[in-house]
Amino acid sequence: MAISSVSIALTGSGGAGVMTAGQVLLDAAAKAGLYGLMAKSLGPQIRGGESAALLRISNEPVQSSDDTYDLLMAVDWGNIERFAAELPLSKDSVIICDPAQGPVPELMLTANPRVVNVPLKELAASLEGGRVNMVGLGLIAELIGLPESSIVDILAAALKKKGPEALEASKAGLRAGQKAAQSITGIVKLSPPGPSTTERWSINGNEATGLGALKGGVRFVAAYPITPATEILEWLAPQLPKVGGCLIQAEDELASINQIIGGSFGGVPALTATSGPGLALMSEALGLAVASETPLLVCNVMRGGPSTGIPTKSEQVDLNIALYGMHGDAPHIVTAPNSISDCVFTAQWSVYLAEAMQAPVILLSDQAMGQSKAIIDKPADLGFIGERLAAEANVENYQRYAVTASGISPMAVPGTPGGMYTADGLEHSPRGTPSTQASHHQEQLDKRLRKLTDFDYGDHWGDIEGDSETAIITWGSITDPTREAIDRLADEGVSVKLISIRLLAPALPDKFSAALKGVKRAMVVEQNHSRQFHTYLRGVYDLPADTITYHRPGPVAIRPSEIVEAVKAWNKGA
Amino acid sequence: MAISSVSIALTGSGGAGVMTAGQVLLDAAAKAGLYGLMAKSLGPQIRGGESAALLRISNEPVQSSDDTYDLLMAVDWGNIERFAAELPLSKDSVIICDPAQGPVPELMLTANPRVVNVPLKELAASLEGGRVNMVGLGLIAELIGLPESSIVDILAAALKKKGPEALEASKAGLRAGQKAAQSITGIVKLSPPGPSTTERWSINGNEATGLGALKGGVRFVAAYPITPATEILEWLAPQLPKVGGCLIQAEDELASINQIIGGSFGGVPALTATSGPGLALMSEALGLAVASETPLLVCNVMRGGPSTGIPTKSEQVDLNIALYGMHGDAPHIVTAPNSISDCVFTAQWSVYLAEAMQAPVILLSDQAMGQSKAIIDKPADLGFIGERLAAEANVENYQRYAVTASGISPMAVPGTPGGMYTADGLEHSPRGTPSTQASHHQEQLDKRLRKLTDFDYGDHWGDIEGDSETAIITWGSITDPTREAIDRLADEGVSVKLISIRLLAPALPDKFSAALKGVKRAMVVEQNHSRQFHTYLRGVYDLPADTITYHRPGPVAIRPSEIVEAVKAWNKGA
Amino acid sequence: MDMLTAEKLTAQDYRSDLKPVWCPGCGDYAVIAAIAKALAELQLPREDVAFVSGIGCSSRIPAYSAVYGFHGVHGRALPIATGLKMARPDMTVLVAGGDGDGFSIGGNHFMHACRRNADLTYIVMDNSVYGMTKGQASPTTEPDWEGSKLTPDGTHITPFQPLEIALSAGASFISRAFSGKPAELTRQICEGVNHKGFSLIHVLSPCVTFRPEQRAYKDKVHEEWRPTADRTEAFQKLMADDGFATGILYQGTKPPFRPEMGVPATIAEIEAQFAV
Amino acid sequence: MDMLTAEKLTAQDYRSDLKPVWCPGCGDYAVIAAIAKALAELQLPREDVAFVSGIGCSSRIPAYSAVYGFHGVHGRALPIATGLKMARPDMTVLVAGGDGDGFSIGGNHFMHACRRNADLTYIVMDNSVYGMTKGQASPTTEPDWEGSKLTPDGTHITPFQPLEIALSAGASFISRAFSGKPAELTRQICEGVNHKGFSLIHVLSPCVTFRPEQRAYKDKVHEEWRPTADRTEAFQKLMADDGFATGILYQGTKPPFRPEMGVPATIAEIEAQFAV
Ligand SMILES: Cc1ncc(C[n+]2csc(CCOP(=O)(O)OP(=O)(O)O)c2C)c(N)n1
Ligand SMILES: Cc1ncc(C[n+]2csc(CCOP(=O)(O)OP(=O)(O)O)c2C)c(N)n1
Ligand code: SF4
Ligand code: SF4
Ligand SMILES: [Mg+2]
Ligand SMILES: [Mg+2]
Repeated sequence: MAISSVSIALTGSGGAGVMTAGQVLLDAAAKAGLYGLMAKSLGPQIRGGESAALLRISNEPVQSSDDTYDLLMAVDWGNIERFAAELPLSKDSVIICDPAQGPVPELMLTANPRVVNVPLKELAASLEGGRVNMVGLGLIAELIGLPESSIVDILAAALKKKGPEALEASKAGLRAGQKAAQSITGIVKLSPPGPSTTERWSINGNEATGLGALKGGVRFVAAYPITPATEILEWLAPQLPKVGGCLIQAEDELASINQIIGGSFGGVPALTATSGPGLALMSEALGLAVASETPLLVCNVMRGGPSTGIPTKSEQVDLNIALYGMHGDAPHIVTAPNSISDCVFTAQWSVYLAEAMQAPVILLSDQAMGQSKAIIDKPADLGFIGERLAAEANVENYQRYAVTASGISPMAVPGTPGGMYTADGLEHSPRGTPSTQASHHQEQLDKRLRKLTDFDYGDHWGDIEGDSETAIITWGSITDPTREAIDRLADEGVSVKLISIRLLAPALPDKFSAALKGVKRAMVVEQNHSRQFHTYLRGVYDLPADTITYHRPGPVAIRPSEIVEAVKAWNKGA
Repeated sequence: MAISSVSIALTGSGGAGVMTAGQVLLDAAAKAGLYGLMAKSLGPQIRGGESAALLRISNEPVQSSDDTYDLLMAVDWGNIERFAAELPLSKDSVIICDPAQGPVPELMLTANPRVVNVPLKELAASLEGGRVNMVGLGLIAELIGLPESSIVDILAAALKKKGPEALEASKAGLRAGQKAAQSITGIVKLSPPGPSTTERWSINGNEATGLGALKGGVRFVAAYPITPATEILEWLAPQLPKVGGCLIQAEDELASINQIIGGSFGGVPALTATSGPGLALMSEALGLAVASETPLLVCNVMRGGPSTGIPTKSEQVDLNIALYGMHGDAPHIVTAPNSISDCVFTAQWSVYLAEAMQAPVILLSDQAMGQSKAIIDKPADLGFIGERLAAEANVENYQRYAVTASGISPMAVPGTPGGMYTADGLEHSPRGTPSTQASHHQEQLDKRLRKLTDFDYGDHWGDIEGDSETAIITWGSITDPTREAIDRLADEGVSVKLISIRLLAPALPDKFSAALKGVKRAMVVEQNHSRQFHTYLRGVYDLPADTITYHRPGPVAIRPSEIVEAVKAWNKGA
Repeated sequence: MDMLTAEKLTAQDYRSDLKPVWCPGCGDYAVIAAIAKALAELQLPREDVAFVSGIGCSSRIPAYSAVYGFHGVHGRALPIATGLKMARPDMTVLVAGGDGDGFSIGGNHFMHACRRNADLTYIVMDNSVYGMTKGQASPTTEPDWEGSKLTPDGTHITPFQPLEIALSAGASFISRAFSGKPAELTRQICEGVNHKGFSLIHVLSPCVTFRPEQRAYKDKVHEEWRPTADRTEAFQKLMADDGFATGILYQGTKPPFRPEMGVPATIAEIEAQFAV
Repeated sequence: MDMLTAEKLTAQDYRSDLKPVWCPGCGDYAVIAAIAKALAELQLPREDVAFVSGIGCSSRIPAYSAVYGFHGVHGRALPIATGLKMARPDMTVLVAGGDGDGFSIGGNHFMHACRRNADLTYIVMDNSVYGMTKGQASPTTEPDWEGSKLTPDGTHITPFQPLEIALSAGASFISRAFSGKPAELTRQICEGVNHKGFSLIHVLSPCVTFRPEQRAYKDKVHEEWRPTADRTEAFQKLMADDGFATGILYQGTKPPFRPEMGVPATIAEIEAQFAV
């Protein structure tokens, strides 16, 4: 069933502190026993640029952003034209803004929302050390019915170092906001939280990916910073030394990917994180990992492309390069988490897959997932730990690339007596000796493919939910809005099956056919311009003859209602 | 109709001079008015390694290597196991070898060829300055009926600098070989050449590609050497200064691709040449060329992969990366010549396409085409010259990325007054200003795709030959063996239509449907392990329901008979 | 067009109307101002100048000028500029970027551009940090700087010495300036553009957001260097350098790199080599 | 295993049974011999040594040894070796390759490896040419060498100075040897391996196929350098260098790069940070 929730957008120029306010709001909601999600809309400026904290809070788990914002609080209107499209409103929306910032821009009024003027700046200025964002926070909290105590708790923790005056000033701001809220009526209040049964986490997708990798056994990381992947690295850097690992910052992505090849050759599960431009630079070395059969995990957090594109915004656009970006016949593994919570599992599983199959795994996350923070139930741990088939010491006639039935050959970890071999990116004999011989090439190509296609992936290939003749096939961050769309359609009596593919490559036609069982028609949903996912599916699988797609590029998030509408239009034969 | 020809393999270790002998044989055949083709099988060694010159000579144009060799002359048997698979023989084949080199290896005898022992080394040693390869050359020429005079002409030209003694020594060797040939009977002789109507060229695929690019207007080249692409560069380096251009050797492929972006931004049609590993390193900058709309041509000469793979051998394995190797939605152009002769046209046309659409073109050639030399009729010149839509001076409010109906926007060449703009790989407004705005992103994505899909490619999308309900769909260097296979099938009354796609991307469904007109079933032929072409076709086009593939990896060339057999097996329903 | 008008171009004429994305107080504002001033001093027609950069806060600079520009990808400004200059020797080519762009990911091109000595002027805005990606250590960051979450205990790595490397690699003009002293910076840019060959202008340009302590650069810099053409002397100066000496360190005379021109031929003449 | 046997390992024990692809007479034969000899001198257990390389004739070398090896891609030997050493500090890591691999495509990693000063021993077989791709100019090629079809009139580019760059970048051990003097080469390899930090051993190793004139190196080299820990002194020696001085130029004392270890924690303890 579709959930009831409140959605709030806080916007303002960089210095205005809307991100801080949003974060406090989310944390306070968590404190109050609620669930929530906070996405970020960021501009290119480092400081002083336009930005928006995009929240949704509910007493039930929040899967996705909602269609429109119930409340939009604009601390100012700076550069609003640049991201207005990311702030959908309806006639039921309420804009809260400061008349001192000038009239509400026309393009915010197209949906005919209610406008409420509050002199935010003036209120803040009237207080000692008063800050606009605190006034706004108090106002919002009061409007949606978030208890003051939970906010004060969060602020107290955050401002501990700054001393009691800072907290008092913030409290005064909050109260001024609360007071201002009194005159505003007709705003949906949050339903009170249900009883909490499980431990709740507050985590963003990038942290979740880092955690999953750590749990899977990653102990060596080399990387070069890039938006929006850097937080994975920033989270891992201080954690790794606690578990005997380390992170090094490389001079570039060519170095970082080759460094993790070296670390992994040394027997230590290894990772790098990057985004499109960095992944492109890693293509050659990824091929080396395939040929030399070196396990590794590359977490690619997608952003708008092509080229430098739109670094701070989200799109599912690196599927092509992740699947096909290497020269030669280079079978490898591509995975994609389909929720923030699933980032933990998918990253952990990916380490397991890399190690088990001695192959590179590219995990595709994106800005929308990576930089959004969610209040979630603590994710279950399925216990996947990366472990590779190690060669024993002093095996006679050890062959690193022995042609085995499974395609997986025992790998001697340096230090193993008698296991000495040379890993090679040249085609090679089973022993590893470079070879141009047709039979060696054929058997190594077969083996490198077979080890991936014959592996037992268990039930984790994808999430298949519901049953219907109509299916939506999707992947990654668009899964959650799709789930919500399907829930809403169910409320209206329209049943749709969800197939969200977690293991994008290798292609496993049996799994796909099984997922399609009973399905007569399908809609492929993805967020990019060129239907990368749909084209891929067509290439490697048999889709129902009646298959359509719903896709468009970023940076505007695909909302549940769009998918609902697309399904309805399809049903009507539009 | 299938042609009549003689196929000869000359093998021996590096120093034995088989490549020289092969080259002389080919040149002499040309001199005698014949057509011919010489492929090379090379080992990894720089000197002293195993190698083979693989010739086919005929009085009609030679499209492809034949199924087996009529004659195999082994100067020695060094490392024959490494490339025996590349030397198919039949029971009608004749092995000529020197008993001093030991018995004929078992694996050369499986087809039961006739073995003729000739004491090549002894014969050479008996002559002053005698060389084994000259003895062998004389022997072969005599056996196949190539006039001595044409060989002497070629040798005279080649040995000019070395003085008359060298020529005399060679002649003595030739004569010793001719004499030795007298005792060998039952070898097919060449039919005499028909009357020559057109100018004949002796050219390899890499030279042809370089020439085509030069004719298309390329005047700036930056590159980093790599096997098997280097000859394109080596050919271009001394030619460019003659037409006011230049070539620079870069520090790596990241530099070379960005250097040609710079040169092309400057208004000069630009090219680089590389192979798989280098192409992988160029991925990021290719995306920049897409986003900044900078025309350029990358000639990628494929070799065995993945990773360093088999640098000296051929495979059609970089299709995936050429089509899909960039991050983001990055529409671009991929072309492929389908014969040595067509390298001239396709390279020239590719420069034209790049310039006309302000987009990067990746041209896919391969080792088999690039390093093979052919005697061909002088290719026709269709007159495609690269020219871009230039912005005029002092246009008011000049918008570099103006959204036009064709998707092509006038480009100001630096130096044009009033045309100053900043090219950008960030998403941008029509003016070029970086933008994160959804509408700008959508309209630029649309435009960059539209300019490619709406372009008028004329008749050059592919070569469509014959008419039948059965079609073979192929591309690149496998086209010529396919042509010969189809000719042979026709001789047996089986008609097959050929669809050889020259413009691999963008996908043009109308062209494809038109090509498929009347076709009920199709076979996709390609030389790689993972059916890259077939998967691509499935993804972007509607193939007949009855479509099968014939594919396998290198390094062994796909021979006409394999395709013939595959078609027959298919016809039998096997 | 510019050439025909009698009026002199002002610094403002070399600026575009775009508002920089930079933080208030960023050192880079002074750099674009100095570049515009230098171009005005040199009175180069705007259409004959191209300005190439990579990615970073500093690399945004071309769009803030009114000459031809190319905002490329991270670390590849020098190859783009090199290609442009080789293909279009008539253009004046400026290149700019940050310490991360130029010395980390772009380090190889930097070295080889110095060696090649094409006639480019390369302005590096060095703030010893990755500004754009929010504050990681760059090659020139002090080994004990603990301000980055990626290297919370400092990098423990010897800082990169841009001028030493440039000198070793063969750059023919090497100078250092401080964005807070715009007149000297302007002068160096003029000299660099006038110099025939590869010019490195190393600009200390504070990042007020992630390295606020760099505001103190103004008290640390000292004008010191006068140009020498003697590499040994230049090395000696660098051995004594505290990182804050400014001026032109070295100006050599080796000729700029230019590909050779050939004896003209037509395509038909070139094709003749293939006839049998 | 090796440790337990009483018998000493001989140089031969460090060699594999593969026949090199090298041309007869190639300088690299002496280099693999010297490496095997040095390892025997050091009596390092074979399984505790790893040998990493890129692509080129010279880069084929790991497979000719009997230790663990990684034959990577062109130009990336140092990153692979660095990653291995960081993840496995217990291993002795050798790195080798050619002048093209190390100074052209791999130049950035070379510079940053010198800076980082991880405990690696890097042996560059410099023949001033790309052997494997059949004779193009490399960064160390003389500007007037006309032997390559890609640069038929010579490169006109200042040769790359590996030792100067290494010194500028911060390498803590720098030496030069000649493959034709294997005893000195062996000694330098031993010293380099024993040195704690990044060691560059620059080996003049003739390419008899594309640079046959390099056979004359044997008449040009002169043993000259004794190690100093003074960078200025080392620079002075380089200023006077004719490219053929051999010996250990510089040996500094800066500690090798090692990532910090942390206070141990369990995953559960780490996860606790996310609980609300
Ligand atoms: C291939 C690639 N890797 C990483 C990035 C992310 N990135 C953008 S700018 C930058 C560093 C900028 O530092 P610097 O060059 O010093 O410029 P500043 O912002 O300090 O002026 C990085 C790592 C990128 N855009 N592309
Ligand atoms: C990315 C990439 N670019 C180019 C090549 C081709 N290539 C192989 S080895 C080599 C140069 C080798 O020169 P060097 O390192 O000096 O080794 P040498 O053969 O002289 O010992 C080149 C350019 C490649 N393998 N990979
Ligand atoms: S982050 Fe630093 S370098 Fe970037 S604009 Fe702000 S002050 Fe300047
Ligand atoms: S080409 Fe030169 S470097 Fe390569 S193996 Fe032969 S002699 Fe040695
Ligand atoms: Mg910086
Ligand atoms: Mg070399």
